Amino acid sequence: MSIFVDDDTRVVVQGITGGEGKFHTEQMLEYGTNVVAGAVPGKGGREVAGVPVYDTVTEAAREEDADASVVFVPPAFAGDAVFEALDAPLDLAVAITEGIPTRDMAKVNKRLSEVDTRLLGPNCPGIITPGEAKLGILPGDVFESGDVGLVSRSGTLTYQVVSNLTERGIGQTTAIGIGGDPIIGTSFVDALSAFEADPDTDAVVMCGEIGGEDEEQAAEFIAENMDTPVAGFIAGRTAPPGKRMGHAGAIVSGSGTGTAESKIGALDDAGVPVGDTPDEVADRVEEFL
Amino acid sequence: MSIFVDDDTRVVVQGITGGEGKFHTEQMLEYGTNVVAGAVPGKGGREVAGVPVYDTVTEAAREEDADASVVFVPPAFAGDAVFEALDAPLDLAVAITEGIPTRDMAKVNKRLSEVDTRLLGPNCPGIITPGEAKLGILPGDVFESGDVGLVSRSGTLTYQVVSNLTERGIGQTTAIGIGGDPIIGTSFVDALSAFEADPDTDAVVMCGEIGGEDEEQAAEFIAENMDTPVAGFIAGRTAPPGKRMGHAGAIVSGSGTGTAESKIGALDDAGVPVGDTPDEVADRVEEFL
Amino acid sequence: MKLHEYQAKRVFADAGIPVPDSRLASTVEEVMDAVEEIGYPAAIKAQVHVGGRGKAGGIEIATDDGEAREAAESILGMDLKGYTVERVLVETGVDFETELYVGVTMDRGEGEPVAMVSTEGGVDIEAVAEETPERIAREHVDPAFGLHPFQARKVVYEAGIPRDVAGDVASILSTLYDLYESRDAADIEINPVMVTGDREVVAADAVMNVDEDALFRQPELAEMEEEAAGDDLEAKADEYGFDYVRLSGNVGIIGNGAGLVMTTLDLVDHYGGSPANFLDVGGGAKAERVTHALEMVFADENVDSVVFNIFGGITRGDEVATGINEALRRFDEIPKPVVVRLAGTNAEEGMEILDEELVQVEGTLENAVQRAVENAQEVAR
Amino acid sequence: MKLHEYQAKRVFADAGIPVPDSRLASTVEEVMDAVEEIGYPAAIKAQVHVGGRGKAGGIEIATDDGEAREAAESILGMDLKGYTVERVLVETGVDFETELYVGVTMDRGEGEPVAMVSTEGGVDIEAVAEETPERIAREHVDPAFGLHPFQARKVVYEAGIPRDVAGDVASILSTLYDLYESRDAADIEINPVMVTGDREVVAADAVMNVDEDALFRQPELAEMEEEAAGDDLEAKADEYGFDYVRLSGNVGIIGNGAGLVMTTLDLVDHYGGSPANFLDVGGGAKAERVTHALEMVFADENVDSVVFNIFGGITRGDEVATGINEALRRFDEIPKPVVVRLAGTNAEEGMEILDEELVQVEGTLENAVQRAVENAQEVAR
Repeated sequence: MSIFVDDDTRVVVQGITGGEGKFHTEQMLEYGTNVVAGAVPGKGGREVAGVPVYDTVTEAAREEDADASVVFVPPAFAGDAVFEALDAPLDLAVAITEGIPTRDMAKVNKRLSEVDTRLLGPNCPGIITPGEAKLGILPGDVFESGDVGLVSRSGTLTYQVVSNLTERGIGQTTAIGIGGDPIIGTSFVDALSAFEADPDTDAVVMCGEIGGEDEEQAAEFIAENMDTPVAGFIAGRTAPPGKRMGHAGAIVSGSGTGTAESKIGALDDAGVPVGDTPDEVADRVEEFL
Repeated sequence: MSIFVDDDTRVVVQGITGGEGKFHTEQMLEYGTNVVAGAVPGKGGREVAGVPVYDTVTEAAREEDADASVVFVPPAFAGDAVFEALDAPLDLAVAITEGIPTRDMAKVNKRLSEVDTRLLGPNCPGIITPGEAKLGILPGDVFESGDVGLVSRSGTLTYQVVSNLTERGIGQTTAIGIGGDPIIGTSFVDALSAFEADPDTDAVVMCGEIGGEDEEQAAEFIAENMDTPVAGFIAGRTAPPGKRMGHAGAIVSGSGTGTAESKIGALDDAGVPVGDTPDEVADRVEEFL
Repeated sequence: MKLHEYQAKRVFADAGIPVPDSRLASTVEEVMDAVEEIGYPAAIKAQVHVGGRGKAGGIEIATDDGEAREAAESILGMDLKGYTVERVLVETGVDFETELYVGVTMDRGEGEPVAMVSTEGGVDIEAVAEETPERIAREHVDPAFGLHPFQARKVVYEAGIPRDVAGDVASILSTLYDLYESRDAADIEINPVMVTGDREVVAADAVMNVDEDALFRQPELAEMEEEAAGDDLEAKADEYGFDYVRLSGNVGIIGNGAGLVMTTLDLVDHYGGSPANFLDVGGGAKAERVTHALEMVFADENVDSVVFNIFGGITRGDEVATGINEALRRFDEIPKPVVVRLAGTNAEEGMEILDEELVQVEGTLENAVQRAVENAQEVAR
Repeated sequence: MKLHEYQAKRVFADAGIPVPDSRLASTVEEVMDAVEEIGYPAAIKAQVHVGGRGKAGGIEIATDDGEAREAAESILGMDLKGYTVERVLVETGVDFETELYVGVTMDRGEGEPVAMVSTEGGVDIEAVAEETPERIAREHVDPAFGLHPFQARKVVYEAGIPRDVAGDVASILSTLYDLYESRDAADIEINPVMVTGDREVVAADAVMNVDEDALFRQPELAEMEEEAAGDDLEAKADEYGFDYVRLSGNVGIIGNGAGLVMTTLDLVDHYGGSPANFLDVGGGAKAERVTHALEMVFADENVDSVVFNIFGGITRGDEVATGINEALRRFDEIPKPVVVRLAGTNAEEGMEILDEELVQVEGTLENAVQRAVENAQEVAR
């Protein structure tokens, strides 16, 4: 089993006619993802990689019975594109776009509280259920079907940790990049709670990083609600306060919140072993299984 | 018993230092209403008619344990005053103010869907549970405690119909003016549903008027959900199409919706006798009891 | 408050909506100057607040000077459904291929604005709404967020607007919504949006009604308000701040509160009379307002009898009674018989104050109306 | 993007927030002209992007010409925490009774903006937040509705702002929120708002950070952006569009993706080395970007060794390898040893392309980092 996506997921690609949209649509199709439509205003009636394009997500969802979307729309228009996915309504929207203005995401966030659609991202690599479906830009051949769930704020770090797992023959139920922005849809807690409910997920890896308090909240959630064992990794131990480490969310504030120490401490307290290196995380997971 | 207000209701008056606010606070107190505070920005620390004034509704609610408000704030600021009541949060806000811009009320309406506060009005005379509490500008001595619920879009028409009842010795559980504006908080259906649930209300009078489709919806609700008998009255039978009859909501549109005929027909179909005159309404109610 | 076409077009153009080149003219010579500047074909359009101007002869297309002068002479000064045409808009005639409809109004059932788009432009949109509602695509707008760009596109595509102009029409709709919101419109529409041969879109008409309750924060639009033309009594009512509607009967009606006044009208009808007007003096009416109201109703020459029906909540019976006495004492002879019925706050004090030499006092609504109807029948006889 | 005080004050003043009279000056003579116009007392304030200007000697109050000249001479050209002061703001000294704090920022935990007011103005507000958080009143804002007027009043009264200035402070807060929203601020604050003896309120300082991701729709603010002063390499990174942070160690680090680069830094530390920088070349990095990244890291004279860590998703290993080869072939001699580790999309192709005469290739992250640390230790030895 898996969480959020599987081989029944019917995907519409928002921004399918752009360079990235087209490239990754091909990649997703090649992986076996059920990409059923594209949506680009004014481009209805075309085809991209054999996939029919519609002018609106509503039409794409109606005509092709889509229930999820991947958003490759440029940042200035991506907030609107997410609103469109919520309105269609789809069950899941995965926003790959990096650099969406915070004001736009604050409004999206407000709307999310009013609808049932799940948002992943923005500024995330997407989600993959190995062997079934990938929605996003993750390199499919790193992943392997198996029993471990993974959730991460970072894209390439996800690939790194997964490759450490896969090299040992530890496959994944589903791997999720939740994104590195300050305002995101699905949180660690949301993903952990879904993994806990998934009978096929026997262990979970959670890759956090400096900034914010999501890891601390996740630690609390794990301690109180999870039976499935969790191993952790926290990036940014050496980051100095006040400097933004790439991700808009990855910043240790001057007042000392958001540090790696605080997060590692919280996870320790929750009984979550935290690896010093990605390979050590794989060691911990191996011990669980 | 009664609906929405009784002698336990603790009332804050928003705009208590204005002419109308002060006059009707005195009237409400005289009627026995539990007016516990006033709220006017910058006027905190004063007293009006022996009632302490606070700068914000939040403070008034916290300090005096208020759970309802009556809004006498001028139209330009009344939308904001209602938002303040919803935020406090109070259980009930009664907006007397006439002439609130529709744009402001559309936003209030949106917020109402997100909170638990009940709004009555705007542009309404208020609500009275005879002998217990009145919130608003209704003339208390017209009303008499008894077994009949009344809900009306109009102020003075309410007094008229109630006086026809009272003269025959038919008292009221609660009488409610829901207001004559196109966008209002509590609808006919909301009030009817509360009367239906009130074991002490043995019959209900519903006074509608031309414009909109609230009476038609109420008729449907009565037919499907009510055991308590309802008598109706519809004002505006002689109103020509396209002319606004005072209330912003009282207009028969050119395309023929909102007519008295449509409303009376719907009520007839629902088994609700509609009086030709206020006194005939009292006749019908008398037959119920 | 309804804007004239030329006023609404100015508002639309300032917001970036394409409109035809045009000039406002109030004399035949001004029309001729205007056509010289803008060329032919030119549309000459009466600027009055009535529907169906075209059918009533208020819009002409001129293709040369002769036709322009003839149109100007026929339209300027004409009587259009009771309104005298004092100004025309002289506008470049648009050579169009199709006509679309775009509008925003309040859906009061939902308490939300609704954006509407249709390919059935250029015709009576209310008739389309009645007969083929599926030809109008609708999109409700959450007033806290406003119209999202995707919603503008969605409703445009769902209306079946051709793809090559869909973006431009969506952009017009977005601007229209922004105006609806920022300028406190009650409704706002363009019917038709014309699509030209080279696929340009142009707002060929412009309708904008402004929420009267919001004029205090729309000073530029408030300035566009004119004294209500047409009915002098309705203009007078505006001045006094009364809700007033003139009707065709002979029983003058004054009351407080819209519902009660409507009911009084209905009762006049019920007892065999015919209402001459709706006049709501409003809540808390003081003596002066009552005087003004009586003067207005007396000034209506159709009125044969008056019924004055006050149920006091805010309004106090004693003040009303004083106002009635004051107003009536100004007349050497009371021009029309007045029946007064007071109830509610201070009604008894009011009844005592009322001068029965001037008015007939009744204790119930039904009696008061019946007596006023009888009075009217007697006078008319 | 952080605005200078003088820029933020211009934005605030245009929006109607009261600010002291002021002049910008970049020479001593301009300062003397300014004080002649605005009079004494005058504040002379360094315009540089560093916190704690006052304590560091970047703000002086002058009460006469002698003091003004002395202050101008000492501040203009001074080095303030690594930044040279090129401009000062010369401003009317405000005679205040109390100092307040007003600000708006994003509460990322809630995903909502939060408005903050405190009577503890004029001091380090982060210290107040840490030590006496109850002294800062907070009000979350629903971003769909914006800050309601009642919310501005509520947070002002809850902060304990005296009633006689509460309305003015609430009005400043409302304006500040409107700017936060309409100008895409990341945070915006006035610390202090000064309250004068005659109960006027004045914005004595002004802080405004703009969301970099929204600069495309804030052209006026984007124009205020300067080349980042201070660190030349950070300026260069801005130019190239890299996420770059300079640190104090000697192992240069290049990678793709913030989390992976941070992890590489952490591993350098873990294996006993010390990172010289954070450099994220971003997703989809092409050969040219890779070249620029290598040039940048080589240009840092602290760097003794480089580790290049790419895990391809969008980014393809063959392109990275080509970029590395191209960049390194420009040097007669490779200035610092480079360890490369490629994984993910087209990693094997990349490994084959890589010229092992130029770089050391490693198959795992751990090995790559360990080797780079060893290289650095050798060079440093």
